[in-house]
Amino acid sequence: MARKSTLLPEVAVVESIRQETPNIKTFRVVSPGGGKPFEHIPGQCAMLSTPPVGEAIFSITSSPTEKEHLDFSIVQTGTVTNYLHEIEEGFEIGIRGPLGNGFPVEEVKGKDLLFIGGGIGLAPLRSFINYCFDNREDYGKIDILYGARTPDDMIQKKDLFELWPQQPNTDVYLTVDKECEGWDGKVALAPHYCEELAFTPENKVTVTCGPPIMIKFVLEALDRMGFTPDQVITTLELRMKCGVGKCGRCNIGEKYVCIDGPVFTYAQLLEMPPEY
Amino acid sequence: MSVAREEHNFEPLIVAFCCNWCSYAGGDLAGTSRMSYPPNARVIRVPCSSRVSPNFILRAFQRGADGVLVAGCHPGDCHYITGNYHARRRLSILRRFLGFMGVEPERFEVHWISASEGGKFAEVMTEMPEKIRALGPNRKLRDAR
Amino acid sequence: MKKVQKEKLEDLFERLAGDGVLYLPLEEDGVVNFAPWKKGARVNLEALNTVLPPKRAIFPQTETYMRFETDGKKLQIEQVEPVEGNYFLFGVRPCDMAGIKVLDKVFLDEPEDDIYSRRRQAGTILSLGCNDPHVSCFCSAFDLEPGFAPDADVALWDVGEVLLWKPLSEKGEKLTSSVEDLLEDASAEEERAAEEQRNSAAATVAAAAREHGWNVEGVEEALQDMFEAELWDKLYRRCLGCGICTYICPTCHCFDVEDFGKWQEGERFRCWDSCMFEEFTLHASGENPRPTQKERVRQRFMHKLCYYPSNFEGLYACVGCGRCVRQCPVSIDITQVIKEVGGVKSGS
Amino acid sequence: MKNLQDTIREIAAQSLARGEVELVIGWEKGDLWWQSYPAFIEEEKEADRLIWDPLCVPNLSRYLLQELSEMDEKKIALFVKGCDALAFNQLLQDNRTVRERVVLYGIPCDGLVDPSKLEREGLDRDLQEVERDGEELVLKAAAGEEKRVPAKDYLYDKCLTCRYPNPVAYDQMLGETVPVEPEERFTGVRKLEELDYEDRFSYWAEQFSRCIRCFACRNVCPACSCIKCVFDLQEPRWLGKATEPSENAFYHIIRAYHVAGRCVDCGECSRVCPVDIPLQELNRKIILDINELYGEYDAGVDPEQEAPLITYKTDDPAAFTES
Repeated sequence: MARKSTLLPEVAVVESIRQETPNIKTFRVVSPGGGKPFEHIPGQCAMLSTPPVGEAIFSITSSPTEKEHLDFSIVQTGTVTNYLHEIEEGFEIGIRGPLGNGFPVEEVKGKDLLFIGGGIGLAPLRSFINYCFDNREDYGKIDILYGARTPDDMIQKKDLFELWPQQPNTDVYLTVDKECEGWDGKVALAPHYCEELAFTPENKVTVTCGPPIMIKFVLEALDRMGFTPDQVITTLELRMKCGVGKCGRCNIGEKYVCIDGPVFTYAQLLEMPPEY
Repeated sequence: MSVAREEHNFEPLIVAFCCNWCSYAGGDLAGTSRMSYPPNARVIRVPCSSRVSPNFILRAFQRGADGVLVAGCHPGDCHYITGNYHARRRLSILRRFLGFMGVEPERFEVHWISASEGGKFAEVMTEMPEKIRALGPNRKLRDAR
Repeated sequence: MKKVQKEKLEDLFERLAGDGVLYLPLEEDGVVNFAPWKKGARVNLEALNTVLPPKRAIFPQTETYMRFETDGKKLQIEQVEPVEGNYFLFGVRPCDMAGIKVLDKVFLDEPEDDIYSRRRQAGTILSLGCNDPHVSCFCSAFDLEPGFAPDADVALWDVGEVLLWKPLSEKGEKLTSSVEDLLEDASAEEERAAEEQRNSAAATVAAAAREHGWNVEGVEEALQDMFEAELWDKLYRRCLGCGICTYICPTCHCFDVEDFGKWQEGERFRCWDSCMFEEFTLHASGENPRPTQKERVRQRFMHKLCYYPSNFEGLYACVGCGRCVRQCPVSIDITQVIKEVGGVKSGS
Repeated sequence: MKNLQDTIREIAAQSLARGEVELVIGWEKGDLWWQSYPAFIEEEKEADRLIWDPLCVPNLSRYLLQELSEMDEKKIALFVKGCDALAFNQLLQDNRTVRERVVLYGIPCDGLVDPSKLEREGLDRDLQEVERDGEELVLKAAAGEEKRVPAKDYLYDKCLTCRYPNPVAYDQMLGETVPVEPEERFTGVRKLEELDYEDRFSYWAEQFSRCIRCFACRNVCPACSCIKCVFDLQEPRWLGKATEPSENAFYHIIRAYHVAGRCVDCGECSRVCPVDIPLQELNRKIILDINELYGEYDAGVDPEQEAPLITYKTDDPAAFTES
């Protein structure tokens, strides 16, 4: 038997599907014989294949400490995601991974962590957040700031409202962009709320992911609050095909998001051309 | 839709784009009048003969059609007043163009069939497969994958 | 050194073709391209550069690597084996050989691209030195020699009635001994003739490089600070956004992956893609990090002359074959970019 | 010829200086002899970059698509040869440009030089400059040597059949009109029509097999002005990316058909094709049929005239029974 090509996916089964928001579903994926298709570190991605409509890259939203499966929270937006949103539980898809570098979970041990997520941007952060909770003694204070357009657009509500607030030495701040019925919590854009909460940069690392416009203002806010660029970590998303640094489309300058990223510090991004 | 259909018991596959207002109704009439015609055509209902883009026709050939038929209202009777007048020009040019590319004109036909012409519908559906049977299976624009 | 009489080439081709696929420059409707040799094919070893580089024998424009079948919820995936067995690339120009080395770095670097690497290993490359470079040739700018490709398996030189033949690698030695009966020993005079041609070809290109100011020294470093340079504003404006420059380039290697499906079965293939196209970086969301032709033109030159060398020890992803210089419908000329960037550097 | 080049520079400098236009699009020269390419001049002092020589082949009108939309209310001056003027009118007819915002300077064109014809005979050796002098080309070599050859032998095929060498649209004409003596343009089409269906198909299959789908023929075409092209759509995915015979045929048939009745026969598609597919013959076949069936029509000559495939007559003939 010939060696397996790096482009060839394995078959996996969509074990369960959960509707998170009107256009986001979370897919739980396992190997056909049960168990995880592969091990990963938080922040890494995988290519999901839905023949005959192709392949696309998604970040893994479950923590590596979940031993039995991989979870993906996916917005319906293109041909592959349309297909995924139409299938039922038990459908087989292709999976290829893990891809990318992942979050520096070892390097930030002992630090306080501030997670700032917006919308679907919580998906990669969640993998890291849950990893921290499962290794709680390795990390200091954990603050989670999450914003969505409306309460209906919030994903992983059980984590946000029940599980995470119960964790020791942890604060969860939730906000929505605009006033709306049934929401008596905070109404503010995430970057504004962040500044209002006046987090201090001492011994802290910030991990942020969300729509580009949110990230832009979060970075500005953090700068004003005294965070240095190497204290800020983000994760990028570009159009990708191979995921292994060959196909040539996800480069930002000399860096390839699929292998050198998707996780970069803000300090690294400042060194790169602004083409993302 | 196997590409390798045997030539000797070749049954032509025809994709027929039928205008909803005339030809499709003509087909219905042929059916309710219990006229019989061979089952070679797969009918696709379209709002008007002018709705049939060359993309549709080529796609049909790519995916295994041996012939493509467009059937619409008689000129002057278009439900949208002028649709088939436009189709007449466009499809005439396309038919000649396909011929220029080497596709036998018999493989692409256009007929005007009104809602009352069940007989004509059955006739076209009988004659076209025969002409194509004589030509044999089409491989010319077919996707061989 | 060995030689083969030109009148015996037909026999040699027949022998090679019996032992694998023999790709060599064939002329069809006036267009010369590498294609599999058949008896009676019109071989053209005079043409300097084929329209498409020989890379397509190793990295074909379209290549199926997977088949799938679906049945209800079930999915079956199967690898399509990439190697068709032995092949020979005959008459590869030194610039194109260097282009293959540029591809090697990308595809053989970890994680190795299995499809490419197996194809690459299955081939034996016979390069043909250039005697009479074109005015658009600028290989010498990249320290390449028009008359000699050190990375080939066999080097050939056309010296009139004969092709001189020199094995350069183990594969080349093996091939040489398998066609020993068609080869003769070259005379000292013929070797001298080849040497002279090599030198004169090198001198021609070097002189052109001097005249036009094609000096790539420091271009990589200079470009690192030129992401926002005015140069790109000027250059992109006439760009038509077609893919000629990238598809005819011996070093371009970007690809796309697509499915082709019929009913319950289909295949997945990869195929060349071009950074000149809007869709290249277009996200499903509609967002595009390279929204206009300016960013795309910049990407092409930056990749070849800055990003690639940064990732691969200073090796430029341009080999000076001149194809894009000749074929661009609106004369967007990489040598002008090199000149201008070099000029910017020395001026600053 | 020099005179015309001087006039071009003068006019460009003047209209920029007077503020009549903000941008002038003409041609400029590269390092190598055949490189005459589009130039975008925005300052008076840059006007001397403009040139005119028998290699100024790129059609400039198409650039209005990008330049007009980006520049808002600004005005643009454009130098137009015969084919460029037809292209301009076609853009106008397709509502893709605005007449009031464009100043056209007409250049009567006596044909442009096909570099590959010179190369084929080795006339490109040490060549530095090509000039037109009446019926001759003056080939100037590096060492100051000059060679004179009959111009007609080295012009683009498309120029030999050109029926509108004098611009049909202009605000000011530069230079004397040239005589119109086109060779028959449908010879190629008629020759192919002599083949039977099998041979026609093999002919085109062979031509299309070389296609690398670079889209140059589409991107250079003044009639291909859609904002989002059908070939680029992800959904529905009409054209797959594989260079399969059937996908290539689909591409070329649809490309030619989409410009039916709008193709100005400028031949740029054939010129830019890197693998020399005779694309212009496809368009000409359609032109020939339109002329035969629905009356003589030359796209781009009169932007007010209705294009043949967006109109009809109630008694139009059809081609549905021909075989």
